[in-house]
Amino acid sequence: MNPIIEHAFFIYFFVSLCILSIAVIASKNIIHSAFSLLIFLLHIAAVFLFLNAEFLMIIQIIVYVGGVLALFIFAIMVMNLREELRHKRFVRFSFLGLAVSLIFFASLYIFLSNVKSNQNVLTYSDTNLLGKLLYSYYLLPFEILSLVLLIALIGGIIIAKKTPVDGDRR
Amino acid sequence: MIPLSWYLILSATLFSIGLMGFIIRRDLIVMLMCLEIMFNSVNVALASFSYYNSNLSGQIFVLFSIAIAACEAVIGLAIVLAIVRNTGINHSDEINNLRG
Amino acid sequence: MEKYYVLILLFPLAGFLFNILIGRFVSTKFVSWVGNLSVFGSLVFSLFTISDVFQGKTIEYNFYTWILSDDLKVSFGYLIDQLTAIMLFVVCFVGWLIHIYSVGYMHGDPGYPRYFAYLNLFVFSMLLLVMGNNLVMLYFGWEAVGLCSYFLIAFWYQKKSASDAGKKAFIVNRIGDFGFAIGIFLLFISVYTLNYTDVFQKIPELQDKTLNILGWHIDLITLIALLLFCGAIGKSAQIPLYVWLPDAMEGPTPVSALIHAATMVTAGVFMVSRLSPLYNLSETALAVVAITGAVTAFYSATIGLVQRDMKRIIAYSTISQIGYMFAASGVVAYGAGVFHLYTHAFFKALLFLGAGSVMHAMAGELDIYKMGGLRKKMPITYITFLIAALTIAGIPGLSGFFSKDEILWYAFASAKPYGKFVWILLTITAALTAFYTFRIVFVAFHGKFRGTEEEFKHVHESPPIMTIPLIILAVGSVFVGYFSVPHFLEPLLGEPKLAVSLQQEKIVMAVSIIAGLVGIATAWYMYILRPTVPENLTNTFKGFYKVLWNKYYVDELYSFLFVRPTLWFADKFIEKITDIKIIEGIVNGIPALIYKIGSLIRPVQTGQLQQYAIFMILGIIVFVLVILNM
Amino acid sequence: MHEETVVQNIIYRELRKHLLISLLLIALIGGSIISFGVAANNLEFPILSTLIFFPIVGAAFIAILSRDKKELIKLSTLIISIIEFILSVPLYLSFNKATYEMQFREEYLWIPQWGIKYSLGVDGISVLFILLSSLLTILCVTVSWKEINKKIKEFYASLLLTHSAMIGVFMSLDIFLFYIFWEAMLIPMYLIIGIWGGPRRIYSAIKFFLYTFVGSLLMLVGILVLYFNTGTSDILTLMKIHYPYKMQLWLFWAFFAAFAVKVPMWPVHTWLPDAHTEAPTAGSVILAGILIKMGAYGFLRFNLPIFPEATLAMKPYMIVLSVIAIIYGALICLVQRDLKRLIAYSSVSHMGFVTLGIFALNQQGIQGGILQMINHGIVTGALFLCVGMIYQRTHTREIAHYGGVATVMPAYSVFFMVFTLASIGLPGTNGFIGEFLILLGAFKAWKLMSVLSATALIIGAGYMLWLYQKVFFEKTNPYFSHHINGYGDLNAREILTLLPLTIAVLWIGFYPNALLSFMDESVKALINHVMVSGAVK
Repeated sequence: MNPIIEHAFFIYFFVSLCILSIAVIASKNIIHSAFSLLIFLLHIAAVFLFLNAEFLMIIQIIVYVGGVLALFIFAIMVMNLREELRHKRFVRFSFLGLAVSLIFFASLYIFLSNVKSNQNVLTYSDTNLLGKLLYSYYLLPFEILSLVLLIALIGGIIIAKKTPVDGDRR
Repeated sequence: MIPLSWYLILSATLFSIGLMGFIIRRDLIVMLMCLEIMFNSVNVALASFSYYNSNLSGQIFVLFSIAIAACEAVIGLAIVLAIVRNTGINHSDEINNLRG
Repeated sequence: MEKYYVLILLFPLAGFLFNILIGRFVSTKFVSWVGNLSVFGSLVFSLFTISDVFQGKTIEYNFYTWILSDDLKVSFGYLIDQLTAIMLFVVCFVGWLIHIYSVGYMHGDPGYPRYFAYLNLFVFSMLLLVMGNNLVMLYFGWEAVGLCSYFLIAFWYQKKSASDAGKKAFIVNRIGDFGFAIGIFLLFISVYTLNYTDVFQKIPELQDKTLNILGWHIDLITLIALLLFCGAIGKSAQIPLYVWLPDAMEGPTPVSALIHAATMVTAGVFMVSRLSPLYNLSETALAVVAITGAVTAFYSATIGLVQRDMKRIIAYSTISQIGYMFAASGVVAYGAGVFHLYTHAFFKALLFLGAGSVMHAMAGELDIYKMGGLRKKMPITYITFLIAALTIAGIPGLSGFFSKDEILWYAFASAKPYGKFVWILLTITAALTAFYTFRIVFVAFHGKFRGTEEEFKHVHESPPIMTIPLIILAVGSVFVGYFSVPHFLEPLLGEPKLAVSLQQEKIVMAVSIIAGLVGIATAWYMYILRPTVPENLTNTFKGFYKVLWNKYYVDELYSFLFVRPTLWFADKFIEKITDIKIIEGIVNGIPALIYKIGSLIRPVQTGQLQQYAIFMILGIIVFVLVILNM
Repeated sequence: MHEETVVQNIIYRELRKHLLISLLLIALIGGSIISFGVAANNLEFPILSTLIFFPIVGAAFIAILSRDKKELIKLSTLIISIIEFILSVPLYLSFNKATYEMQFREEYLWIPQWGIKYSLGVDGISVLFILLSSLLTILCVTVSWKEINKKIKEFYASLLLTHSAMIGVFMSLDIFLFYIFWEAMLIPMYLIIGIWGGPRRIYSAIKFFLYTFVGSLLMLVGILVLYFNTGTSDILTLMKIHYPYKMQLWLFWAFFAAFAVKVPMWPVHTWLPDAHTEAPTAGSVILAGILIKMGAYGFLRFNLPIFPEATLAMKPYMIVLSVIAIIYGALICLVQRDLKRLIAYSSVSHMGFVTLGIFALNQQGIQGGILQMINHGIVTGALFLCVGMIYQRTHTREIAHYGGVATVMPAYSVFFMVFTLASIGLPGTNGFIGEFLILLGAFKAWKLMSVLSATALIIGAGYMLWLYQKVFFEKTNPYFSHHINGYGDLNAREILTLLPLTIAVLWIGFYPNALLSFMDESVKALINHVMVSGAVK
């Protein structure tokens, strides 16, 4: 790919990801936040494509956009948070938060700005190999992860289940 | 070719923004969204490491991370739902039962 | 035979067990039979012992080893010699009569079986005291009679005064026993045995040995003797521990007669006589014994002069008479002391039982100024009481005369430097004794009745079950003096050394008779001839009268000096300051300090989720800056 | 219909009574057979392990019973404790009094890597406590019969577990095993105070726990030092080794911390009144009866034989502390207003006598000390039982609320009187023997201190008789007669509870040699050991 186009694309994604994420945290309406997040996630998926990780892109779209985000939107709908709009968005010490995150970014930046990149990059996108790796070398973590997922599922159901009013509790 | 540090700076930027959002927003749901942003920024970093080291393990970690993120979202939302239902509060600064 | 003398102990013990355990479920008649017969059994066996002793036998029998630890070996055994035999006889005989008397006196009392149980237990303990062959047995009996005394003084426990008096008796006795116990310890670590026979064998070795107490070298034998005498002071109600005895009159009157007149309170005299080989070796101890006895005799007689409570007068008289006995022991006339103990048991028991008979008739009234003219209604009581009064006053021919005269003579004739002093005090006391005893006789039995007509009508002679013991005791009071106890005891206790010629005995005797007669005459003059005299005297010597009436304020003094400071110290200093403030303060202070430190850093936990996140991030920043950018 | 159920209930009750009696009989007969069998071949049978584990098994059995079968739970605990007592009788019967060696030895490797053994044995010093503990456990069960109404199952299981751990302490011959039993005992005791106690139970339970725990931690440090310096954890081996004087001194104080808290010596005694006061009756009985004896036992088993030089050097301080405890405890009793608190403080005084006797370091002192421990277990245990019985009727412990009890409850007052007299050391009761021997021993060691501590006899009579007067004598207090709630005098169960202790009081009082002969040889050997190895300097 032409390096200039490549750079242009990267800069586009950089800028739009920043804008989108700021939109998520700054928008007044929670639905707007959710939709900004949606577009943000899609952009991340595109970044994965840049990095020769097409399987991750698919997964990103399926899990995040199809699953997690839908969950968020459901939650917002279930909770019916319309009056939320009138409340203030930020905590009292938001300035502190801003400062802390800037310092955090700065400290990371000092470290990351002079990271040397390896020239021996991943030139192919091999989902097949990924699958083999996942089911051989990473089999045990993978299985454990499935258990974790199951537990999370059960936990989510139990926590979110409607509990009877106090007093009926046995 | 785009250097690795660019990706990492992208990741750091997004992480910082997500962190900022997590700290300054009051709505529990938006805070969860910020968590997702942070997850994604980390995923980008992992994927870029995988790319620049030509090692697929990074991608596997991203996979795991996504799965964990899904769990986190489920549990987190369930907890928020339970809090809102039981107390009617959905602002983080109003929940201070643990104040010492 | 000697093995079976243990039955002397076992009879009353069995009676006690029966009455305390089953007594409540059987008829009172049965209870009285058991109570009386058990003591009678002991009496019979004690007569056997006397016959044995007359044959010159000394019976020592160890039943079993009681305590055995290293070099300490204490047997449960008894030693019967002349002294024990005479004591056994006194205890059993007087005890038996009082048991009989009690059947009438306690008739209808709800605590009847309990009463007889205690009485039997008392007889058991007293016999244990006199029969034991070592000091620990003596201590056992010593404390056990104190316990029975406590039970019986507080017999009508619903009355606060009675239970107070019981407690007081026990605790005051305990103070004496404290010294007694220390004395036993000291004796033990000096001779490594507590058996009488062995102790007496080894004691001469201790002569000239001293004990270093805080730099003072004190003669060992004197110290042991004085510590043991502490016990005697407590038990026999001598100065300064006599305060419990007048209060002890709260108990039933037969109890006062048995325990607080005839037997228990004379245990101290018995002890001193029993340990005479020890006391003989210490001049100082003998002097202390003699002077304590003499001073107590005089001192309590003066209190007795003005009291109005019949039983209390007799109680002070008891203290006084025991003083005589100690004075006798102090001038090495142990035989005379025991002789007086023996006669005193009869006439003092008789006085008390007479008082009980009066109380019985007067529905519990004790103030002699509310009585009067009782002799017509209660002839037997009057006559027996009069005999007792004459005996105690020392009228020649009656038993009290013999024993008192013996004591006075030995005091007078003693080679000890304090002999004359003792003699003078005791002679004055003899006059005082006659005076206050006849004061009772004249005020209570002569003259006119001072109560209401209704009450007078109620006055009646006691039933035969009560009067027969009175008569027996009266006969005893007259005649027991003809049995010369000092002579009987001579082989055991020795004969005192005399410093003056025998001719002077007549003079001493005459002086004592005159003293008695003067006392009686004064009483007759003041209470029969010129009844206004006492009142005038009272008004003239108001301050003195008040001091006497309030018993020299000794109770108040003790309360002020010992009881209240102890309680104050315990309450304010020990409990409030040391325990609660200091120790608990430290104990609770440490957690409180930790709590304080905790609350200092507690505000960090705001409960705000995002603040926690900030702290986390700050931590990570520090981590990143320090570790990664190093 | 109604009448029918009444009749059924009566029949049911009758049946239950018969069942109870027959079960008891079976237990007694079976137990006797076992015990005589054991007595016949005492060397073969692991009697000590049986004694430790039988109650644990029993507790497990009770734990699986249904919560609703209250009678069954009580009954089975009673039977278990009776069998336990019968099992402990062979210790008494076939104990060889002629030797100071450990008897009924059991020894297995437990943690071979570290050389730690499961090693049990008893000698004349410890054997009596096992018997006493078994006896008191039975009485604790019977006295709690009506008193404990919540979480019955847990209560009785805790009781049995406490018993196991306590006798384990007296039996272990391995220092780690000892420590484990020592700490294990805390847990059920903590629960007993904390769950079934009075109004301030939580405070008291925590105080009790922390106090004893702080002491035991110092002991743990001492144990580890001993272990790493010698490489062995066997107590009997540890005794034979000579340690440098400085080290002895430090270790002496480390062990002292644990034992002094348990005894409790002045000034670490303040947990005791709180714990005793708030604990349920059974808890107080166990605390007073056995638990605080473990401290004094510890002195005899560790401080004296293992650190003889330090013991001889520290003897004066220990005696002074004991005397302070004696007088201090007695004085403070004079101003108590709470029945249980008074008795608890009197424990401080009486245990002061025990430590005084132990550190007098002569035959009479130590024998008297051990006997006094037994006596105190019997007498104070019995006094707590008595207080528990009346508390159950009136629900008050204030002395001022009582008065004239003797009129209403004659049998009760007789029992109480016996124990009061034993408590003030009247001859003929066991208290006299113990105190006499201790004072005599102390008099040999240090005359002045013995004289000072003997004043406690006077003060003791003062407070106990004051208590007796206020509670039993005088006019019947209206508060008391109002709250007696139609209960009368003691019932058969309560009399049977107090009777064994009364008999023990008089038996030891008149024939103390029955117990003294047990400890004779062991104490002689102990003193000999201390004197011989302590003199090397």
